[in-house]
Amino acid sequence: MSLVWMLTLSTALFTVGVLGVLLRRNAIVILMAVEIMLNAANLALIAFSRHLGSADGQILAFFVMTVAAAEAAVGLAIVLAIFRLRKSVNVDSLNRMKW
Amino acid sequence: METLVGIVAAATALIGAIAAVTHRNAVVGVLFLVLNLVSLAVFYVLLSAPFIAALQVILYAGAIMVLFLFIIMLLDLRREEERESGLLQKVLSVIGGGVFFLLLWGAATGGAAPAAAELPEHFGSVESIAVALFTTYLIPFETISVLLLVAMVGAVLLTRKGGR
Amino acid sequence: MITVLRFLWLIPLAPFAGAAIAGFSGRWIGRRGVGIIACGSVALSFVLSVVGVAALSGDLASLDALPGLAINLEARRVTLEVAEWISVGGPDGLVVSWSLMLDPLSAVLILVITGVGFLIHLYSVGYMAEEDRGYARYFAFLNLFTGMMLLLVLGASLPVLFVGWEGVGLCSYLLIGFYYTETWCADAGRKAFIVNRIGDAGFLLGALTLWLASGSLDLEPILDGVAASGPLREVALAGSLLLFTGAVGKSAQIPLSVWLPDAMAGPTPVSALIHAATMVTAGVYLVVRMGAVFVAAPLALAVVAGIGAATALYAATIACAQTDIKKVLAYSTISQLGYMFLGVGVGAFAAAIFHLITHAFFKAVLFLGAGSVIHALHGEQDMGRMGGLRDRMLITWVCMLAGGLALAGIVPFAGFWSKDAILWGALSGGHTFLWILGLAGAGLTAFYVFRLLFMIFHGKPRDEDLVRNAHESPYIMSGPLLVLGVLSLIGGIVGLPAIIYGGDWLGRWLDPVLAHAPAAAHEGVHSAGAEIGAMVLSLVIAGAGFMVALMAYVLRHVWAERLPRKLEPLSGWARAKYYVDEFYQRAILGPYLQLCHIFRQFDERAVDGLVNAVWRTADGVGHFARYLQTGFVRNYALFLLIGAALILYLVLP
Amino acid sequence: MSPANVWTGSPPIDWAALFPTMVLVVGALALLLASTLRRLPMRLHGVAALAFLVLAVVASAAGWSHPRSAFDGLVVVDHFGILASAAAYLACALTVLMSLDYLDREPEIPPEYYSLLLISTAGMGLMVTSNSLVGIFLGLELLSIPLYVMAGLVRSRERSLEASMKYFLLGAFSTGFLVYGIAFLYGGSGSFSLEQLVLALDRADGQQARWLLLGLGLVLVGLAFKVGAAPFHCWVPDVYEGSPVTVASFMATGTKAAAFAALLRVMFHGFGANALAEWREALGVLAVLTMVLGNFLALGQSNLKRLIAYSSIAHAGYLLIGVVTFSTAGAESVLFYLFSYIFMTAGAFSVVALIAGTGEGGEEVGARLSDLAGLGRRRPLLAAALCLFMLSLAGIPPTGGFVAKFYLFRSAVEADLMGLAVIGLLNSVLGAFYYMKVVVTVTMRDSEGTTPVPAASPTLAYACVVFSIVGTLILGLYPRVLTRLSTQPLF
Repeated sequence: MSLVWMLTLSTALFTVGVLGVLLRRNAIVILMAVEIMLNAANLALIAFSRHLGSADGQILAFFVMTVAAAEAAVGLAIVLAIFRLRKSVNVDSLNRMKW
Repeated sequence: METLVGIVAAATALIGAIAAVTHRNAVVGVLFLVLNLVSLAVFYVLLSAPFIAALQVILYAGAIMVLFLFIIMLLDLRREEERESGLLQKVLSVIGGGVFFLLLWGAATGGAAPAAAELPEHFGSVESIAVALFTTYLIPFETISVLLLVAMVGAVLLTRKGGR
Repeated sequence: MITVLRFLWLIPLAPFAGAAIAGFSGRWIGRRGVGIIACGSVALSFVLSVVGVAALSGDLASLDALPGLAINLEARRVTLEVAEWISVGGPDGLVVSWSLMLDPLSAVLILVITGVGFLIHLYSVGYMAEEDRGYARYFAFLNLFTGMMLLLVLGASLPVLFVGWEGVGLCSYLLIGFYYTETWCADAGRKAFIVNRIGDAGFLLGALTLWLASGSLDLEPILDGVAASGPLREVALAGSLLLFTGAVGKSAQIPLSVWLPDAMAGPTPVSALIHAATMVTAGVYLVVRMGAVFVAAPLALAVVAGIGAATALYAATIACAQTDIKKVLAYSTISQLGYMFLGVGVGAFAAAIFHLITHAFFKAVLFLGAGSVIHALHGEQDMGRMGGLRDRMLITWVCMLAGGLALAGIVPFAGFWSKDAILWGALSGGHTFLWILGLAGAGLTAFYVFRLLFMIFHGKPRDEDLVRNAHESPYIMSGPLLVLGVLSLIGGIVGLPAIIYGGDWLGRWLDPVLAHAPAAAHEGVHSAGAEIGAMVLSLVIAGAGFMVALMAYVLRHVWAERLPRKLEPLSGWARAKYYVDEFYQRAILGPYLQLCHIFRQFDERAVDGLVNAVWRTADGVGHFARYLQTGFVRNYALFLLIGAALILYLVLP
Repeated sequence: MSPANVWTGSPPIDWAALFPTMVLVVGALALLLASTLRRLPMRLHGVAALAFLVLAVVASAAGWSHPRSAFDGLVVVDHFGILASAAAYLACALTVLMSLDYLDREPEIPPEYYSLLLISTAGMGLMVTSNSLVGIFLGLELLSIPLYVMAGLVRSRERSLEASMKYFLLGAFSTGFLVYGIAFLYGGSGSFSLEQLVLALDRADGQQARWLLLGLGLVLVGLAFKVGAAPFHCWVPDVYEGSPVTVASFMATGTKAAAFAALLRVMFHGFGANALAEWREALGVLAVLTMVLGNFLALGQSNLKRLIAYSSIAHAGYLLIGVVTFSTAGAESVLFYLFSYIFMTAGAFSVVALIAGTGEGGEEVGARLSDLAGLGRRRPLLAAALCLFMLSLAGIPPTGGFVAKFYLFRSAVEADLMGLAVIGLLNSVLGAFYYMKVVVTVTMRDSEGTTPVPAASPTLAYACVVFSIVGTLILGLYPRVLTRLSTQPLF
């Protein structure tokens, strides 16, 4: 598998993630879509790392994974808190502040 | 053989991702996301990153996704509330996403990439990653620990019962 | 004695200190303390100004030895660097200092500001006596204003000048809304601010232009550099017109005149000090101060003259149709400022400054007199309800009469000499059309000022209940009135023209500053006979205005009320007389007043409407754009994606 | 770097370079432990946090005379970094000062709040003192994650949680772009170091150059989101409005300062002259868009927090001009602007914090413009302070806001960006409209009906207001206190 193919897959995954954020209303699914974006970045990092023969990319991928874990923890906590208050995780109902 | 595995993994990764963000049932979505993550782990192995591949399966697919699943089950959110709205949003999103993809893809893969470098010995091994983490990347590594701690504290603050 | 110039900074500092003390410790020092501090600080500043000006008129050559002072003997200009303010770009970079500049021009202005300012402070002590809340705040703002105004005229660089420029605007704005808390008043304040911001944009762009061309923001290099050909001369037109935009805003000229009548919402002494005697003349000061730049661009001077003359006539017309005593004076102020700009525009810089000074006297006395009347009538401002106040308020009447005669341009009052100097400047400079406009305005001026005086003081009270308890104001108010009244009478002395054996003291004093002014008097018509003739002509026109007002507002009552009673048997004839009067009223004065009303409507609807339209458009765009902010996360994410695509498009080859 | 030589030659640890961050993290941990002791009054937490901040400033300033790079550029000690982290510490200190009293009126906010604040500040410090994309990325996350939590700390208030959720989702979304951009920059240059990046740009051609530009674009998205530049600004008003006042203030001041410093460093150091045309064009477009949108949107606002939010967007636009200049003068003016912006914005927020509170039904009251009517009567000094901050934000002399704009536009003119300077100038005129609206409301209108009167504010609560006034005026009257610090090279 060449680098070009890896990057194609990566960009496709990234776009899928972006579209997931734009189109879904369930906050948890949006969070999952963000995870897909981060994974697309990780794929690119590791592909570049292999291509360049430098381990730095893998290290950053490791950090990204950890950051994703931290974000997931906080994000799910926010979802939980909102659910307690409103019994819904639909982001479209989060519309008290506008204009 | 490797190419075949690669093609299959690419296909499952893409299918997993698409299904994860489109499936109405969030539980199924998470399971598809796990499929996507595992497929990516296969790539990591192919790309000489066995340690990251292992982490991907253990930490990402194993731990984080279980957290997602747990929350979805806890809140009983299997089905998204039905309320179709925002046709404009959908159309613009798809167009915008398409344009963005074309720009991204065109720029990422438009020309011939320079030749791949020779891999050093032990490339991607646990040992070499560990060495880098504890020497060059010591500071970020320590930062990560603070980050995880603060995320944990934050999650507790947001979800615990009662006030101060 | 000369070394006193090193303490130039005390002149603006004294009122600032007064403002700080009155503002922050008003609660502890009490009302009396506030009054003493406020008046005292301005008095101190006045004394210092007198001493400073005396020093300036002395032998400057001996000053060279003093550090921190830069002296330009030729221009009689003393520049004092107080402290460094902004510096950028290392040793060769741009340095803006808190530096003050005293030259004959700023000397004249600081005397006027502190002198008239002191009198108005004193008057305010009486005027505001019944104000329980905000007494200290009022004086703090008034002191702050005085300090800012002094900074404006003393500032030696455009940024320092701008500090004063914005500062006086802010104080004006704060004082407009002083005790009127209704919505319309806040709107008036906002309008004032918007209009001034348009002017400020012009000022800033003008300063930017001059700075780019000269590399300096200090006045001295700009003024000295523009004489020589170079980049500065090339941008002179753009720079001067942009600066003039600022002046138009500050001095309420067409088309930015709308804010000043609304600014009358503030307490009357504020109107007298800020919106008549000092702040609004800052525009005139700016143009005269930057005169060298304007002279380098003759077209700019022509624009100044045209706008000045047009405003002078236009505002005078509107003043004729007002019944609110302060509104009449407001439009009158706009009109008189128009005269000053006319003077500047035709190159008669000294005459413009002369008029600025006399105007400060007589307009202050008119405003303060109006305040005295309003005070006596418990806030009534409608002239239609006044009348017959002469006997009850003798001092006010005498003082306002002096001010009115000066404003109308009746010899030998101060306004006559200064207005005539301007008109003569226009005529002798060959601007015959502008001269005719100015002359016409002079006739209208006489009409409306006597209309004002007659309606307030003469005839029978139209509202007995209102007038019955009117009484003269306390001495602390009438004292300043008397002083200003006397100044309105004799203030012309400083600039009596040579033609009537005067010394033209002011002209000669200002000579070093105005060396660059075009020698208007030497072109076009110039002969002693013509000058005398022009004076007589303008006197005749003013007299005509007086007669019309007399007939319309005094004699009409006499005819209508007395004659029929005395000549009872001849009532038919008397009635016929009455019809004559009616005819006069309907055929001549009526249409004329209609015209004035149309102008007034035009001013209130069209010009005002334009300003409001600008505001509404901006506001409307803002309101419309708000709907982009839908509150939906998905929409926001979409904007983010579109932005990302945009950036990629811009960045990628 | 291959594993073999790493084993043998692991670099010595430059502890001194780490001190500021360590002080803050240790402080945060100590406060976290202390918060388990229920008896400790909240104020004590705040005072302790202030003490740690002071220590951090001292530790950071200690590196002034000895600029260096530590940990392969992951942490650098240079004047720019020290000044930028000083800005972040200042923002945090002002936030703590205004929190001391405010938290008494928001009983739901737990004492851990101060720990989160310190950790976030540590993240800012890390972000602005790193020459590596890894450091910048992790610093950004370390500053953001506590903020996501802090925005939602008033858990019974829907708006607070909504703010938290919006900030989190969009923040995570933009992080995706940032990370992806870093991946491409890595692909193009083979390193995360900004120094390597600029070298790679110099020699890159063809596909590598395209990766680098792609990375540039995506990283710009991530950073532009954090600075609140249009069209990535949408979260700003909603999040500021919903968050507790002090948190909104911290976001508006600290985050903005840190993100701008990082943006400046990445652009000046990482891309510099080698991709100048590209990033200048992109940022120039963003600057214009941001100024115009921010100012126009602010015109119609009736909530003071929201109004300041839009104003902060507009200020991001002005600041972007300073970045676009790509000159030392521009960098200096951005730093100066940030300091003066921190004082005036924190000052405005601290006034809001003094008059806003929880009303019936748990919703926040007191931040609407109509609530401010008659403030001049009720609390003259507070009203005067608010007016001063508004005037400074409007750029009226002799306040810090004026001098800051002066420096900024001057550097733009010097860099031949006449168009941007004029647009900025006209926009600042437009901006005066809505700042004056606040001044009008405060000084001229009378309160209608019942205006919520907050609990008695002890003298301590005014500390932040007074401090901000002093800062705003000093920077306006004697800007040399700050500008002379930059006589030596910034980077």
